[in-house]
Parts: sequence; C-alpha cells; structure tokens
Amino acid sequence: MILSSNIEAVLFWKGEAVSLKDLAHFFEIDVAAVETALNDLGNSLEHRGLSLVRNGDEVMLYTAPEASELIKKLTKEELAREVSKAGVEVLSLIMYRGPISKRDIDYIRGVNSNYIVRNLLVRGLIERVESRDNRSFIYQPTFELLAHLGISKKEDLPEYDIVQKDVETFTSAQADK
Amino acid sequence: MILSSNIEAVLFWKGEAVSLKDLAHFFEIDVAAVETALNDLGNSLEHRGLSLVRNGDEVMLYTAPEASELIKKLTKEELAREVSKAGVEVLSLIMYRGPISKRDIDYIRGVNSNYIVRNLLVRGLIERVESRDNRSFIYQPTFELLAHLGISKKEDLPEYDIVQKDVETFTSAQADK
Amino acid sequence: MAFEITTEQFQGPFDLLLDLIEKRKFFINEISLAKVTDDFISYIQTQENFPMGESASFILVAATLLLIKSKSLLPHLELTTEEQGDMKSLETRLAIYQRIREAGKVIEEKFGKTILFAPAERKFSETVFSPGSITSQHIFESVKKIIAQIPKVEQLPKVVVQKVISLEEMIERLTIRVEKSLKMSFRDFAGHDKSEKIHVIVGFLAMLELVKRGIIQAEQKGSFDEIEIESPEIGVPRYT
Repeated sequence: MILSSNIEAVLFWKGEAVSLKDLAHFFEIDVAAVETALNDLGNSLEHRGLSLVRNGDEVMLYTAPEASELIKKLTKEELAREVSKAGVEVLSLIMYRGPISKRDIDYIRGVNSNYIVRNLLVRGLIERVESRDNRSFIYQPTFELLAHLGISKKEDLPEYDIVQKDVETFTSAQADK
Repeated sequence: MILSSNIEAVLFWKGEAVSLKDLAHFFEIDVAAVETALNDLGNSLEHRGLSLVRNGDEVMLYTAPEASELIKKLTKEELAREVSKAGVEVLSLIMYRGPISKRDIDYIRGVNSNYIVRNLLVRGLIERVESRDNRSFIYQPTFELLAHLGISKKEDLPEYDIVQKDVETFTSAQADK
Repeated sequence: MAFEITTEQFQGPFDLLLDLIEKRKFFINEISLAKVTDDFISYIQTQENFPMGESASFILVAATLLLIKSKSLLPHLELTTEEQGDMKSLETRLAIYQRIREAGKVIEEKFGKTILFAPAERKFSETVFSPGSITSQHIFESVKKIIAQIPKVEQLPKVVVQKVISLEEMIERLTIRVEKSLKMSFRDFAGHDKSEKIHVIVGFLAMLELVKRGIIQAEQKGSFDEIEIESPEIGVPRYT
C-alpha cells in the first residue's frame, strides 16, 4: 500500500490530530516525504466523503464540507453556531495574526480580552501553547475552529494573504516612523 | 456530493457499525439503492487506507486490511506511552469530581478537553455513563484504575475532602458573578 | 456562565472610535482622530455604568485623543517621546484593528454554516487498560495544580489602574502645558488675526476642563484643581 494510504489509515485510526513529526517518526521517513504524501492524500480525498485538515504542523481527518448539512441533521449534539462580536474579533486576530500573545490581542483591540479568550478556550476554538522562548503563552486556532468555518487550512479564508500583507504594512510603517 | 461519498462521511463520523436499514432511512432511499452506493464506495476505497467492512446487515468503515501490521505497531506504541500531562489533569478532575460532565471539566480547566477524554477512554482509565437526566454523558474512573492506584474508592485519594471544598469554593464564586 | 461583558454595543474603545471615523467616511490619521475626539469623549460621559476594566481602556484612548487634538490646535505643544509614541501607535493599532474587524466579517459569516465533523468516539477500538506509571500522588498533585490555576474573580490588571489614576494628572499637566503654549502663541500670533485663534484655544481649554470634570465624576471622585476658563462666545462642546 502506498504511503498516502498508510497515512490515511493511521489518521483514521487515531481519530485526532497527529503531527507531521510523529508521522515522519512512525514511518521512519523525513518530514518532507510526509508533506508530499499528505498532498497526495488530500488530492485522493477530493470528491470523497472525507477531508484532510491542516493546522500548523498537525493534520487530522474530518468529514467533507459537502456532508455538513447531512450530519448536522443527524447529530444530536448541540452545535455551536454563533460567536459574540468580541469573540469574532479575537478569532479573527488569532486566525490572521496567530500565534499571538494575549498582550498583543489586548493591544490591537485596545481593551482587556481575558473573558473572551477564556470563553473561546473553553469552547475549544482556540488553544494556548507555550511560545518558542518558553517564557510566555501564545494563542492559535484549533482544528475545531477550522472545522466550524468549514475550511481545511487557514489560508483557505478569502483574502487570507491580502489581510496578512495589509497588517504587515501597517506594522512596518509604524516601525519606520 | 454523490451518495457513496455521503455514506462514507456518515460512516466515518459514526465510527461504528450502521445497519443498511438505518442508512436507507437517513438518506430516504430504499435498501437496494444503499447496496449499490456501498458497492461504489467499496470500489472507490480500493488502494486507499480504509475499507468497508460488511457484517450481515451492517457496515462500518475501518482501516484497510493491508494496514493491519501498521495498526498493530501503532496500538503498541500508543499504549506504551505515558499519559500526557493534560491527560493526568483531566483524570485527576474525574477522580476527585467524578462523575463529571465534559462541560464541567472544560469549564474548570479553562480549556477544551475533547481529545484527552477520548484518549483516556481508549486507555480504559475512565468510563462514560449516562447522566441522571439522560441528556448528557458523565465520566468516572474505571475499577481497574482504582485497583491500579491501590485504593478501593475515590474517597481514599489524598486530601479528598479538602480538594472537594476548594473546588466548590471556586464553582460557587463563579456562579455568583 | 456568561463571560462576555458588553458596553452598549461597543466591544471596546477602538470599536467605538472606528465607528465614529467610519461614520464620517474618514481615513485613519491624526486629523480625523482630532475631529472625532469630542464625540468619543461625550460618548464616555453618557455611559454611567461602565465596568471598571472597560472604562479604563476607554479613558486611556481618550487621553491619547486629547493629546492629538491639543497638538493639532497648538503645534507648539511639546510632547514627550512616550506621548508621541502613544499617538503614533494609536493610529497603527486602529488601522490593524480596522483590517482585522473587517476580515472578521468573513469569520462571522462562515462560522457554523458548513461544519466539518470529527469522528465520534470510536467504539471499535478495544480498550486495553494502560495506565502508564500513574500514582495517586500524581493525581493529587495534578488536582492541586488545577485548583491553583483556577482564575480568581477577575481583578483589574494593575497597570491599567495606574494609568487611569495618572489620567487625572495627565489632564492637569496637559492643561498647564496648553496654557504655557498659549502664552507663547500670543507672541507668535501677534499681528495675525489672533482673536479667532485664541477663541479656539480658550474654547479648547474649557473643553479640557469639562472633560476633566466628567471623567472625575464618573470615575475618581477625587479632588481636582479649579481652572476657571469661560468662553461663552464660541462653540464650546457641551457634554452634559
């Protein structure tokens, strides 16, 4: 069986997010080879009932967006359909600027975001991880958030690159002054 | 999306055997049409990491037979792994506060615990029971876990009463707000 | 379990400020910020029941807006490096905020419409009891840690409190500086059509005073110096 199918089996069995590093380790190959195989898998899932969602360095299998309405009808669980206006602001910041510290979230919003951040954490829409220097926490989108937006990676948001670039421009313009 | 893909999504999402009759009912078609779609699905899964397992009048999605060695290895690695820090956290809440709902676990931890709870279930450390009102699931430690820890009931845990009081103080303080 | 605090319909000072700017179809720059300063402050004054944390952030922004407005009326007004930094960064933050808020519309629109579903709890995986090396002690230490991390009833961050307190001083200092600058300006404007400009400045000082009173009434209730400036003949903004 080819690598992409083997990876599919592993992801299916795990039923949760798996890091590319762990996949590379498990199959005793390098991360670049995993990337290629994941690309193949993504392609082979087109028009199928499943989709491959990528969040940072992790991947996970989900149902395809086309099956959304169907499963919404079947599920008995209460689905989270709405986020408050402030929640949307914080989600948007984390999607486009994440990973981002709470300090920076507050700075851009001009107001303390403790309650909202905690609420989004509890709902599983964002997660807190240690920053690379291990000295502070940063926030990033979760698989759950991507899944609720029906996208398989954050770059699938409309105008993702443009928004990124715009914000960069503002930030560097400030630094120049 | 074509019927076979929709069925794939439903089977993936359910993660258990589903009867052809139920599928026919979901999709509002007759069983013969389900049979045809399942045939299509079986064909499209060839060379992929998943396969359709048929047992009498039920079908389920499972890893492909070719991946069985792989899955054995994966299972072994998984079980040999230590419970993660987050896993111990959730476990400790379930031990001291169980039976407890996932919602309450998330709320006290300030973070979503979906995948951790699932992992603890797979490892047989906790079990899921229906809450009294039958409307949600609650979690409690398994007998095996208590035996492993050398205690006969959860009240034997260190400082059981004090911890109860501490958590309750928090919960009521939050409720006051 | 409700965590959201809302201040009328505004999610924070930038949300309000941006609405004021966009309503007038302005771009974000010092000129437009100076123009919406009065509206911004009068909004704060109509809000009586601000939660403490929220009002602090609104007042902080008001302080920077006042600096921007002072500077636009009195180019001679000397500003510290920090103040200049605050003024510049307000523009930048607002620009980023505007873009992010705009981008958020897509998120709001998409959220919950099309949902990708994760697999339900697997019933096919056989449970094999595998506790690793967990002991009661681990469990106990872990639960203690959780209890220690439970957020206590939210306290207003100390930094913000300090800044709010210094806002009162800030307005006093600003008033003194404006007066000083005004004396200088008398010389500068000699021979020019000074009456008009002076009226603007006097009006502005009166506005500062009103602002100060308003903020103190709303938040501080402390003592404040009386600076009696009256300028009935020009359009002093009224906040009461």
